[in-house]
Amino acid sequence: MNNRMLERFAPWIAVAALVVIWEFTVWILAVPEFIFPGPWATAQALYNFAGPIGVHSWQTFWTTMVGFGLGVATGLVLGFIVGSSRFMYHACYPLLVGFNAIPKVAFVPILVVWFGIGSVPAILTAFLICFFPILVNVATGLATLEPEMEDVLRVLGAKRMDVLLKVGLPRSLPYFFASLKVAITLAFVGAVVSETVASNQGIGYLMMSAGSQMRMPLVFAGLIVISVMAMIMYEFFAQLEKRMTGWAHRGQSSL
Amino acid sequence: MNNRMLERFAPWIAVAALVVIWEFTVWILAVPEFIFPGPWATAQALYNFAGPIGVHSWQTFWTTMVGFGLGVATGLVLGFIVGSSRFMYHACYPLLVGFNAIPKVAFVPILVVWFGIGSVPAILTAFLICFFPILVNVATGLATLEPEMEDVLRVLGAKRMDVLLKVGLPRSLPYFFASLKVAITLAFVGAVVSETVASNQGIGYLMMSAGSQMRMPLVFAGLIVISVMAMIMYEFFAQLEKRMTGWAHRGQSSL
Amino acid sequence: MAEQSARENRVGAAQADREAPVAAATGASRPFVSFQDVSLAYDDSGNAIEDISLTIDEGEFVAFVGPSGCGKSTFMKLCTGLRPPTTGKVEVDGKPVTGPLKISGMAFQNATLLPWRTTLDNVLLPLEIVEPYRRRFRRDKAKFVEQAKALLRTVGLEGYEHQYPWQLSGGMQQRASICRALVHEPRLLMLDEPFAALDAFTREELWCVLRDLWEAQRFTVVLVTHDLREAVFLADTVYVMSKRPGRIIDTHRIDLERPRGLEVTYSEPFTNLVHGLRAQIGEIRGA
Amino acid sequence: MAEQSARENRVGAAQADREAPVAAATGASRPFVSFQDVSLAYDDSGNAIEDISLTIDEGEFVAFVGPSGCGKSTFMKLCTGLRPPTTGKVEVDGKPVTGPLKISGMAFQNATLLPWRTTLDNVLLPLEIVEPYRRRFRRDKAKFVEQAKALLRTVGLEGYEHQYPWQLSGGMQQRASICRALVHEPRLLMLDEPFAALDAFTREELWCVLRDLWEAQRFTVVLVTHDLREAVFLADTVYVMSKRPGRIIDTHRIDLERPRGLEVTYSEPFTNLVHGLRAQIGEIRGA
Amino acid sequence: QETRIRFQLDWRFEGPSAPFLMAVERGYFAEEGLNVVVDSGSGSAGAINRVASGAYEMGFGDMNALVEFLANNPDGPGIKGVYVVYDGTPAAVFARRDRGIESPADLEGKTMGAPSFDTGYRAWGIFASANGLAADSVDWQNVDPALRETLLVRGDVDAITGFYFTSLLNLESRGMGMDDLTIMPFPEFDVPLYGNAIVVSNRFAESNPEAVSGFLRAFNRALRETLADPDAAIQYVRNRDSLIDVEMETRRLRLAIESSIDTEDARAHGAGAVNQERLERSIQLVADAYDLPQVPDADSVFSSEFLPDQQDRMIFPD
Ligand SMILES: Nc1ncnc2c1ncn2[C@@H]1O[C@H](COP(=O)(O)OP(=O)(O)OP(=O)(O)O)[C@@H](O)[C@H]1O
Ligand SMILES: Nc1ncnc2c1ncn2[C@@H]1O[C@H](COP(=O)(O)OP(=O)(O)OP(=O)(O)O)[C@@H](O)[C@H]1O
Ligand SMILES: Cc1ncc(C[n+]2csc(CCO)c2C)c(N)n1
Ligand SMILES: [Mg+2]
Ligand SMILES: [Mg+2]
Repeated sequence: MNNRMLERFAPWIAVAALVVIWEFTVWILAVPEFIFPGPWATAQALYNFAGPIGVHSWQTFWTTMVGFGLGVATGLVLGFIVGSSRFMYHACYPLLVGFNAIPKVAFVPILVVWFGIGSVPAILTAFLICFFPILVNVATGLATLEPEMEDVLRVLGAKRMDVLLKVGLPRSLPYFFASLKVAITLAFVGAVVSETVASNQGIGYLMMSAGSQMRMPLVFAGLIVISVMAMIMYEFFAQLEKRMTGWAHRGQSSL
Repeated sequence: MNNRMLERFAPWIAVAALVVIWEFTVWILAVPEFIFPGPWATAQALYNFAGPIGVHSWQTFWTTMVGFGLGVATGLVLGFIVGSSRFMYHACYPLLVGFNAIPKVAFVPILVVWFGIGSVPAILTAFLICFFPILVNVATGLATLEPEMEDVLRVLGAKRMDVLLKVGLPRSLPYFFASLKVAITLAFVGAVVSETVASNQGIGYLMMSAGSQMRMPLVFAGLIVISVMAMIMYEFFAQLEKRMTGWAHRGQSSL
Repeated sequence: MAEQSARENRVGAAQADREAPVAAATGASRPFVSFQDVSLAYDDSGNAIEDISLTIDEGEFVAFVGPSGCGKSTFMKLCTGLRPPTTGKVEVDGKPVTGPLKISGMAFQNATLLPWRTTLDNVLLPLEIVEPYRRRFRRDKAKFVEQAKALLRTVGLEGYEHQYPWQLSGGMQQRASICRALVHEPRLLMLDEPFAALDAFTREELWCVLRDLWEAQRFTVVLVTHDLREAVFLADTVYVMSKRPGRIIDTHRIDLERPRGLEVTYSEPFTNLVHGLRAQIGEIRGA
Repeated sequence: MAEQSARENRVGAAQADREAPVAAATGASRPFVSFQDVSLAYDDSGNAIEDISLTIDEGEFVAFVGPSGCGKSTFMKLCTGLRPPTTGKVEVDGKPVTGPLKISGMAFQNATLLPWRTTLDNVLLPLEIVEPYRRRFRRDKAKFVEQAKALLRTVGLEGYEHQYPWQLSGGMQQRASICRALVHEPRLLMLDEPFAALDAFTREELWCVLRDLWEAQRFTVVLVTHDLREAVFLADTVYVMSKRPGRIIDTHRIDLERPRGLEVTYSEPFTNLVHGLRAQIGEIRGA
Repeated sequence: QETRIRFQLDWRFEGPSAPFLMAVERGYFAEEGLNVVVDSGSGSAGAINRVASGAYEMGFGDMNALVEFLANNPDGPGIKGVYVVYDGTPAAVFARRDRGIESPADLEGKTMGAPSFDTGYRAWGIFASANGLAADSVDWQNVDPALRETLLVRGDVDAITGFYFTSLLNLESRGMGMDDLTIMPFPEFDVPLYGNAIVVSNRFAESNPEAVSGFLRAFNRALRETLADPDAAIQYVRNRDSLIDVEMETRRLRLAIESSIDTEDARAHGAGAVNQERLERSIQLVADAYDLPQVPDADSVFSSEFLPDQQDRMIFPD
C-alpha cells in the first residue's frame, strides 16, 4: 500500500525535484533571464498569459493529435509491411532511415506551398516525424516473432494476416506502446516546429513571437505547456498500456 | 540464391524507384525548382559542390557520431535505471516524455551561450535528441522480461546486475537495435538543426546558407547527403545486428 | 469411478450438438496421409528424418515412438505442412501438402499457449481462425465459449478459464493445449507428447477422454509419445522410429478389440505388446 | 523384508517420519532444508500449497509426487527462495531463506534455455554467475568448457554443443537443462520433472547418471516427478502431495539398498513400493 | 600579447560580411594586436543576445533590437553600438503591383507576410504612422524567412517586409523583378531607424577600450577597400565559404552598399557615426512601436568614443 502510494506520487516528487534543480542552477550559475529564465519567471509568464497560451495550446494539441493519429496508423501499416516480408524489409528500411534523418523543418515550406498556411502543414509535419519509431518497433516485433508461436496459428491454416493480428501484434504490443511514447513527443516537436515556420497560431507561433520580442519567460512557458501536454498524453497511454499489456509486465510485480 | 540476390539489390531497386517517382512528381506537378527541385538539379548541385559538401558532411558526421555515442550510453544507462525499478519508472518516465516533446532547437541558444558556436552545441543537441528512443526500448525490454527467464539466473543467486546483463539485455537486443535506427536518424536531425542555428560548418550550415540564398538544389543536395550518411550508418548497424541477434530473427528464414 | 463416467457423459453431450462428424471409417479405409520417401534436413548437419514412406488411413489412430531426438516432432511438422520436405512427397487427403493444412489441430510438445490470452481465449483461438467457425464466431460466441468450457472441464481445468497460462502449472498448461487442439474438431489431430507432464491418473483419465472423442468422431490421430502403454492403449498402429536420422524401422498393428477399457492395460496381450515394443526400442538404442 | 517396510510406511504415522527423518546412507545426518508451516498463495484464489512442514537432510535424495497442479513446482520455488512464503518459515542450511540461494542448481519444468546462447554456453551459464567459478571463469574457461562438454556427453548431446536451443528436440533441450543444473556442482539440486520428455531408455540411462553423481558427491536432491518408478529408484524419501491446496499427505522411506542397479526395478520390493504409491495417489484423486 | 575577440555576424557568410572577413584575412585585425574569430550568425537580433550573454565580445547586430534589449534588461549586462554600418535600416516593403499596390496607402486591408522577428514587421507601426496608415489596417502572416518571397510570388500574401538586398534577390530568382513590385525601403519612407551596427559588450569595452578602437580602425580600413572594389572584396567571403554564388553575393553587397551603407548621412558625417538627434528620435520611435517598458538612454545605446577620426571615416569613393 505504502509502495503504491509512493508510486502514485513518484512523478510529482520528480517534478518538484526538477523545479528545485532548475531554480538552483539558474541561481548558482547566475544565468540571465534573457537566456534561461528560472521557474519563477516562467510561472509568472504562464499565469499572466494564461488566456492566449490556452488558445495556442489547444491549436497545437489538436493538430498534434491528428498528425499523431495519422502517424500511428501509418506506422502500424508500414511496420506490418516491412516486418512481414524480407524483401520489403531490405528494400524499405534503409530508405526510411534516410528519410527520417532529414530534419522535417526542411519540408515545411514545401507543405506550406502545397497546402497553404494553417493547420494542415502542422498536422502533416507531426505525422511525418512521428510514424517512424512506431514502424520500427512494429516491424521488429513482427520480424522477431518466435516461429514456435507463429506455428500455433499456422498449423490451423491461418493466413499471414491472421498470424500477424493474433500473434504478431499482441506480442509486440509492449513495444508498440513504447514507440508511442517516442512518437507522441516527436509529434509535438513536429507540430511546434511547423508552426514556427508559417502559422499565426499554436505554441510554435507563440514561442517564435515571444522569442523575437526577447521575452524568454514566455518562450519557456510555451515549452512547459508542450511538456505538460505530452505528459498528459503519456499518462493516457500508460493507462491504456496497463490494461492491454499487463501480461507482459507481470514480472515487475515481484521485483 | 536468387532470393538472396533480390534481397541484396532490394535497397537499390527502392532507391531507383524513389528517384523515378520524385522526378515524375516534379515533372507532372510542374513544381518550380525553387520549391522542390528534381533529382537531376539536385544531382548537379551535388556534383558541382562535391568538395565543400564533403567537408561539411564530415563535420556533421563526426559531431553526430559523438552525440550519438553519448546518446547510446545515456539511453542504456537511463533505460537500465527506468526499466529495473518501478519507482524510477513512475518518477522519471513522464518527465522524460515531457522533456522530449520540447523541440531541441529551443536549447541551442542556451548551449551557444555556454559552449560557443561550433561542434559542441551540435554534439549536445544530437545527444539530447537521440537518447530517448534507446531509453524507452531498453526500459521496455527490462520491464517486460519474463519472470521464467529471470528465474533461470536468480536461482543461481545472481545479482540484479547479472540478471540484467545476462538476460535483460540480450533479450531486448533486437529492440535495442530497433531503437538505434530511430536514434541515429534523430541524432542527424539534432546535429543538423543545431548547425543551422549555431555553426559555421556542417550540412545544417550549408542548408541554411543555401536556403537563405534560395538555392534549393543545393539545399536538397544537403538533405540527400544526410540521408545517405544515415543509410550508411544503418547498414553498419544492420550488419552488427545480424551478427548479434540472429537468434531472434530465425523465424524469417522460413518465411 | 462414478465421477469418471459422469465426465465421459458430459463429453458425449457436448458432442451431440456439434456438426456431423466426418464420415466415420468403421471398416472401409481410405488413405488420408501419405509419405513417399520423405527426408528433411534442417541444415547441413544431415537429415533429421530420412526415407519415410507410410500411409495413414482416414480415421486411423497411429502412434510414433522412438528415442529422444529421432525426428518425431519433425514428422509432425511435415505432416501438417509447417515444413516442406527436403526430398520426397507428402500428401494429405489426396492433395500434396504445400503449406500448413487447414484441417488439422495440433498440441505441440511444449504448450505454447499465448501469454496474452486467458486459458479460455487460448482454447477459443482455433475457432477464430478456422472456417466455418470463424465466420460465425461473433454471432455464436456464447455457444463456443460453452463448448470450450465443457472441454476444459473434461481435462480438469474447470475454474481456471480466466487464468492466464503463466498462472497454470506445467501439466495444466499442457491440458489446456490439448483442448486447443481439439476444440475445432479437426479431421487430423496431431498430439506431440500431450500427456508427458501429467501424473499417471490424470494421464489415464485423458486417455479415456481422447478414446471416447475418437470413437465418436473417428478423426485421424497422430500421437507421439514415450509411454509405450499409452501408444498401445490408444493406437491402431504404432510406428517405431530409429535414432537420428529417423527412419521407420517397424510398424505394429495393435489388434486389441475396441472400445478398449482401462482394464485392457492389465491384460496379457497388452503387456506382451508393450514389452515387445520396449525390447525393440532397447535394441535400436543399443545398435 | 522390503515389502514389509513399504507397508509399514503406508500405514505408519507420517507425523513421526517428518519429525525424525532417517539419516541418509552416510549415517551422520544434518537438517539442510526445513519448512515450518509454510503456505503460499499466488493471488486471492487461495493457497497453492498449505501447511508444509518437513525437513530434508544434507545429502538426502527426496522425491515429490502428486497430481498435476498440486504445488510441486511451487514447492521448488519456495525451496530455492525464488518466492517468499505467504506464511511460515523456510530455512536452508540453517539460515532463513530471504532471497534466491547461491548454492542451488535447478532444472525447471520447461527447459528455459536462453535462445541467444548455444547449448554449451547455456550449460556454462552457472559458471559465469556462481562463485568461486565466476572469479576464475575467464582464466579457466578452457577447463570449464571441457567439463561442460563432458557433462553434455553423458546425457547424449555430444556434437550438439554449438547448436542453439531451438535447434534441439524437446528431449534434448531438457537434457541440456539438466546439465545446466549440474555443472556448478550445487549443494542443493532441484529437478522439476527432468526426464518427462525422454523415452524410457534414455530416461533410465539418465537415472543412472544422476545416481552415480549423487553417490559420488552426496549433494542434496529434490526431485519432482510423475514417474513413480523413477521416484522409488532414485530417492531416499518420497513425499506424496495432495490435490490443490497441496499438503504433504504421506512420506515414504525407500530402504532399497544402495547403490541401486537398474535390475532392482524388476525386484518385488521395488514393484510393491511403486504399486503402493500408485494406489495411494489414486485414492487422493478419488477423494 | 594579442587580445582575443569572438565576433558574431548577423547572418551567414554573405556579401555584406566581406569587410569583416577581409580584415581578418588581410591581417588588419592582427596589426591592431587583435585575434578576431568571426562566426556566422542566425539573425540580427540574435547577435545582440549572444553578445549580451557573454558568448561573444563583439558582434554585428540590429540597433533597434539593441534598444529593445536594453529596455527589457535595464539591470542586465550592458551592450552598446560603436559603429553603425547600415546607416539606414535595410527593411523594406515589397508589394505586388498586380494587387494594385503603388503606395503605402494601398496596403490598407492587404495581407502581409514576415517572420515575427523581422525588423520590417516589428517597426511596422513606425512605417505606418509615417505614411498615414493605421497600424492595424493590414493582416499579418507569420512566415519563415526562407518562405516569405515564395508566398509573395505565389500570391498567398500581397506584400512582405524584408531586408532590401535579400528579398529583392530572392524575388528575382523566383522570377519577380522590379517591374512587378512596388518596393518601399523604410529609409525612403520617412522611417529614420538605423540598421545594423557593430556592438560590443560593456564589460569588454571597459576592460579593453584599445581593442575596441583597434577593431573599428581595422574594420574601417577594410570597409573602405570594400566600397572601392566590391568584386574583389567578395573573394574573402568565398575563401571563407566556398559554396557561395559569387555573382549573387557581389550583387547583394552592391545593393547593401547602395541602399544602406553609402547614404547621404554617412557621406556627410563619415561612416560609422550617428546623428545624436536622429538616434534619440529613433530610440523613442522604437520604444513606442515595440511597446517597451522604458526608453533607454541614447548614451547607453551608442558610444562614439571608439570611432576612428572623422576624416578616416570619409571612406566613400566618388
Ligand atoms: N529448427 C531446427 N533446426 C535444426 N535442427 C533441428 C531443428 N529442430 C529439430 N532439429 C534436429 O532434428 C532432430 C530431430 O528433432 P525432433 O524435434 O524431431 O526430435 P523428436 O523426435 O521430437 O525428439 P524428442 O522426443 O526429444 O522431442 C534433432 O536432432 C534436432 O537436433
Ligand atoms: N504464477 C502463478 N500465479 C498464480 N497461480 C499460480 C502461479 N503458478 C502456479 N499457480 C497455481 O498454483 C497451483 C500449483 O502450481 P504448480 O505449478 O506448483 O503445480 P505442479 O504441482 O508443479 O503441477 P504440474 O505437475 O502440473 O507441473 C496451480 O493451481 C496453479 O494454477
Ligand atoms: C525534429 C526537428 N527538426 C527541426 C527542428 C528545427 N527547427 C525548429 S524551428 C526552426 C527554425 C527556426 O527559425 C528550426 C530549424 C527541430 N527542433 N526539431
Ligand atoms: Mg519432439
Ligand atoms: Mg510443475
